[in-house]
Amino acid sequence: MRERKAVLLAHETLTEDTFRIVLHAPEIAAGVEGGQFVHLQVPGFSLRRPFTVADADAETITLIIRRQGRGTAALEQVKPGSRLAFLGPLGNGFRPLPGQGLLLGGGIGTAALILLARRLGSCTLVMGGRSSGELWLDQVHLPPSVVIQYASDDGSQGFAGNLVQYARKNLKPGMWVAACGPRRMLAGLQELLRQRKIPGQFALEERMACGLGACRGCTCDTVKGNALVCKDGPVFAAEEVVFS
Amino acid sequence: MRERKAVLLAHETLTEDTFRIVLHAPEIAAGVEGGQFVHLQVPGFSLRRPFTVADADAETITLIIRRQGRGTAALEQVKPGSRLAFLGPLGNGFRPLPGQGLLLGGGIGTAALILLARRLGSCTLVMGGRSSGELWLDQVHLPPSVVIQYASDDGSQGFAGNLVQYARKNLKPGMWVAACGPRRMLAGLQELLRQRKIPGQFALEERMACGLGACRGCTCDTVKGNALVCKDGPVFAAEEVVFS
Amino acid sequence: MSRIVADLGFACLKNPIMPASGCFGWGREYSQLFALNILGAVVTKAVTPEPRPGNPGPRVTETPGGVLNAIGLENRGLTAALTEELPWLQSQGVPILVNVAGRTEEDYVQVAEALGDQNLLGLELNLSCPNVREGGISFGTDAKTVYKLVSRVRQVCPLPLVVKLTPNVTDITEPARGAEAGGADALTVINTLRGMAINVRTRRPVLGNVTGGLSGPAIKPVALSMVWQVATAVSIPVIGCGGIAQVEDVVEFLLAGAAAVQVGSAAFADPLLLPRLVSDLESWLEREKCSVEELVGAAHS
Amino acid sequence: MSRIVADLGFACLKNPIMPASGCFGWGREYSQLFALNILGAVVTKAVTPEPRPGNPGPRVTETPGGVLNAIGLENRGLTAALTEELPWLQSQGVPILVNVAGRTEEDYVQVAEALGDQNLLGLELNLSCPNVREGGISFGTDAKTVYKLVSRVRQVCPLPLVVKLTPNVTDITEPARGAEAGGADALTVINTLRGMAINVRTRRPVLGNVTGGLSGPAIKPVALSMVWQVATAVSIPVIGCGGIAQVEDVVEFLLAGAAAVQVGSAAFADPLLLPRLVSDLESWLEREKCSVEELVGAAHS
Ligand SMILES: Cc1cc2nc3c(=O)[nH]c(=O)nc-3n(C[C@H](O)[C@H](O)[C@H](O)COP(=O)(O)OP(=O)(O)OC[C@H]3O[C@@H](n4cnc5c(N)ncnc54)[C@H](O)[C@@H]3O)c2cc1C
Ligand SMILES: Cc1cc2nc3c(=O)[nH]c(=O)nc-3n(C[C@H](O)[C@H](O)[C@H](O)COP(=O)(O)OP(=O)(O)OC[C@H]3O[C@@H](n4cnc5c(N)ncnc54)[C@H](O)[C@@H]3O)c2cc1C
Ligand SMILES: Cc1cc2nc3c(=O)[nH]c(=O)nc-3n(C[C@H](O)[C@H](O)[C@H](O)COP(=O)(O)O)c2cc1C
Ligand SMILES: Cc1cc2nc3c(=O)[nH]c(=O)nc-3n(C[C@H](O)[C@H](O)[C@H](O)COP(=O)(O)O)c2cc1C
Ligand code: FES
Ligand code: FES
Repeated sequence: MRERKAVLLAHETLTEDTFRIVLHAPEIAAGVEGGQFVHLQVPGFSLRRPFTVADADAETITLIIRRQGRGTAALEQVKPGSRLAFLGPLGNGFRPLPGQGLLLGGGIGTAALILLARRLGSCTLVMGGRSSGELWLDQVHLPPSVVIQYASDDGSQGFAGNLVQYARKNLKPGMWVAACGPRRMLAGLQELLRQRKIPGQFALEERMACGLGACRGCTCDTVKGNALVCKDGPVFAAEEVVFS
Repeated sequence: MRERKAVLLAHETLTEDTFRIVLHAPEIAAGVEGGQFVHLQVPGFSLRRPFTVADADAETITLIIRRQGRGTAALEQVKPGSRLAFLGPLGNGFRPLPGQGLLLGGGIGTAALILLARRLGSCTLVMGGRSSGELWLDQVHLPPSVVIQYASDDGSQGFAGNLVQYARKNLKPGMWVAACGPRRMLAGLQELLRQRKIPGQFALEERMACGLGACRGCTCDTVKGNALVCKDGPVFAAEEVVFS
Repeated sequence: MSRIVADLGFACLKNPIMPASGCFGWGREYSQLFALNILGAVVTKAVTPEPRPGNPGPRVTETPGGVLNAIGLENRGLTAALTEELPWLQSQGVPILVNVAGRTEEDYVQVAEALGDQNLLGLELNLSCPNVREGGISFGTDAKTVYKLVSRVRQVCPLPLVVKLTPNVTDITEPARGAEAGGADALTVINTLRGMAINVRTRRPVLGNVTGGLSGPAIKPVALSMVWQVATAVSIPVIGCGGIAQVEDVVEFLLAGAAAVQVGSAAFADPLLLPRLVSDLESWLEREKCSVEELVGAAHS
Repeated sequence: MSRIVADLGFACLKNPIMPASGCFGWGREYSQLFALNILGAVVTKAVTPEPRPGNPGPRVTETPGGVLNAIGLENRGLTAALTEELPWLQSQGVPILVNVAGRTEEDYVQVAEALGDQNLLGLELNLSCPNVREGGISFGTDAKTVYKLVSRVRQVCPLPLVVKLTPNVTDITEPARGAEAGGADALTVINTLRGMAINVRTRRPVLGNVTGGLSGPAIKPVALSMVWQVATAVSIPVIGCGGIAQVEDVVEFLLAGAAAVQVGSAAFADPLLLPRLVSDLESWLEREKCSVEELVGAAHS
């Protein structure tokens, strides 16, 4: 983990509200784990913004960003060639478990699973969303050994239903689950995994100030009490998280 | 006076700390008077910045700006093609008097006199500064009928001495004076004009909030009491201003 | 009723947007940029009994996200207000709140009495002024002083009274309750926070008056929390003020419990901000299919 | 003596730059980015007698030029501080101020007594916490309460005592004088301003705790004016805090009368800000050919 400045190499639109930026960051690109994040400075803002390292090759890291408020909107305007400061890689990534991995990404949460999928080599990666217009995973190049599937609430692409329904149908004994998405989805998955006695890991989100573990801004509730999303997470064992 | 948005057409460096920007503002370019100003929005700042319209042709206005603090530094970074919002033209310009005009500009104050010189056609325009490196008036194209002179404290260009000393030496009966510059210079000139019974007009500067006359942020002291630099000025009869 | 109407209890305004006192003069200058009657109301510069020259310059400067001012209530006094400013503004067809200030209780009483028979939306009593009788502490810091002042003004003036509170207090609900008990019809929350800036080059305070009042987006969270607190503490309407710069800010104040809002400093950066807020709020309400009335205080439930 | 040395009266620091409590944990995380001993001192997260879980989330959000937080003094309690955090920090060769908080006077006394024989620069008593005995009003708002608390702590603890004041008061010089009379060796001015934000989408307060503390550049003018006032009111040193983000801000606080400064929120935007401020201040003093000592309070003359 270090403070760095990286040149923004490329900027691409994925959907109406989602874009991808590629940063030149050779010092971290090779070592970063799926689920780890960077704390990115958006010029002019008081707080940095946390983003999963969605993908990486030898020299670059890719962030996939959904426009949410002012910070992400400002980031969308940053031109290739600009330098952005960030701290990273931060936090603990996914720890692959034995067995076939089922990776479940709710919307932008899918960004947290791409690098894991690439590193696992063989697994199933499912992206869920309300309808096909929101699903951008086809624009990410992954090896054929990664099975890509979709789930949409309105049935316009892939499985018709949400990811909890998808998992209820497709989860098999011997699998393990990695998931990132809205809290409601994760809470539903947690219940399902508990019933089926299947291990899982969830990547959580919380508002952050320091991103390092110093300010206690990003606590979440776990069975062991408060934990810090930035330092103890963002990836937690599924059964540890307390959704309230 | 209206709120407008103008495209920045050109951006040129004049000296180490002074630059010139040209804005496309055909609605005001023909009518603006020497000494009037615009209140320019610098994106990201809480207050606008007042700048004299230094020059104008049929379609454009030119601002000559000295880097002073953060606002002017940010302005220096604005790229041609960008649009800047401003309110203008604001305030009262110089009112030419009978006789030969002697226009005395202390440093960046010279910007307030260029358009006046152009409109007068025939006059003497003197720029004063500490040394030749600060004098940029040679980079402004004026008709040959405008006599350009320089004064420098260190004698490195033109008259050796400040503008009050210059005026003491060169002021002749029948002339009138238009001046803009540091308060100390204007106070000295005021005393000289009083002694010689020569009429003059001074363009003043004050920090502004509204730029319109609504907030009373920019008052200056005159023999008639408080006056607003933005609305009653920025040009005042020399004998009216109270320097304390 | 239209979505955007604002109910102040003693009056309904066509919309909840008005300028904050002191940032808009008497509206003359801004009337060159837009018709004043598109606003919910106009709030004037402070009026004191006699003309006041105000503070020495510099009087304004900029801070991160904010503006510092120390105008010192410069104004031309009650007579000029009555004979020169008000008649013009009354011809513009917009409800008027006249902001009243003073250094003694009598000052407020005198101005309020003189304005009592004017056709106005009401008076806004600015209780952030230094109280000469109480050693320069402002009127608005003590519940009893506020109560006494408001009830005295109430006796001499039949107009609706809006009391504007200073945020420079330990517990703003105390003067708020004092004002309500004294007979205020509404409260404006807040005036500026005390602040200062120093010029590191000259090593002297930037403002001629040393300290000044901080306003602008920087103070929005403070203003919002005070509106939230006051709205819970009193049952008269609250007018929110402090740092509003965009339509979302207006909505935040309504949700916190403000019945209407005032916009000051942010209009310096954009002189067309007030009319834009009116139309942005219209679109926002349209899009969200709701009304100002439904939003007021909704974040409390 | 080096230009950049800061004199706190009870101790001299190699420079006047320290982190603000709660923004720096116990330094462990930032020690991965720079050596802690380049700082004038380190100020720890608040310690309360027992562990505290803190407030429900969200706990932090952003405002124009500022940060709002409602951490709720989450900490692992006195025992963990003494056995796990302090020994590590004491090995880093940097002077330490331990920030102490509580809900009753006894809480402060207990923590101060337990830390009394530690090798520390001193304790920083955070008097912005809600006082359960006084209905949740913070300790720092009343001069007498401050006096009483500080004198009791003074009796049980031989360490230098720095008292950190809340800005949410009508007149900050009153608790400042109370702290001085009670035996404080220095004052930290200021803690956060009460503020809030509302999410216009959910129509609910953003923070789980509804209100929070506002910090960052937005509050700098307020902090500066309070340092200016307090420096005139007391004769013990003042540590300035609130919105510092660049070397010019440090100089402003010194000129206003601060003997040293603390930097909190701005280090979130730039985690290397603290070491940069040390070197920027060194260059600034070099260029201006002056010392911290000469700057302290110079704007008053
Ligand atoms: C570990 C982690 C990884 C993340 N990875 C991604 C990613 O790969 N792609 C992506 O698009 N988003 C990701 N997010 C969410 C992303 O950080 C927020 O969408 C972003 O900070 C919103 O900023 P804004 O200024 O646009 O929104 P605003 O709502 O204007 O932000 C206001 C404040 O709230 C914070 N905030 C708002 N929403 C969130 C959120 N969901 N999580 C954390 N902070 C929030 C902001 O950082 C800011 O401090 C991640 C969050 C975390 C904690
Ligand atoms: C009527 C008028 C005409 C002017 N014309 C010119 C011009 O043609 N060219 C030029 O270079 N400058 C001119 N100035 C001065 C110019 O406005 C300031 O240099 C500029 O505002 C400084 O902004 P800043 O952010 O760089 O400085 P900062 O010092 O960071 O600004 C802080 C605040 O102080 C104000 N301020 C600082 N210095 C001045 C000043 N001298 N006058 C007014 N406000 C000030 C700023 O506007 C801002 O609100 C004029 C000023 C006035 C009043
Ligand atoms: C230049 C200026 C002058 C002001 N004059 C007055 C005044 O005369 N009376 C008053 O009650 N408030 C006055 N105020 C305070 C504003 O009305 C308002 O309460 C404050 O600025 C906060 O709102 P804002 O953040 O939208 O500016 C003044 C503010 C500014 C910036
Ligand atoms: C996340 C966060 C946590 C804080 N925790 C504490 C604390 O435990 N004790 C304390 O005295 N102040 C605490 N503060 C206040 C800061 O120490 C400081 O007084 C305030 O943030 C103003 O400084 P700044 O503007 O530089 O951040 C905290 C501030 C923040 C932002
Ligand atoms: S963001 Fe500071 S502890 Fe996690
Ligand atoms: S700047 Fe507002 S009156 Fe002149």
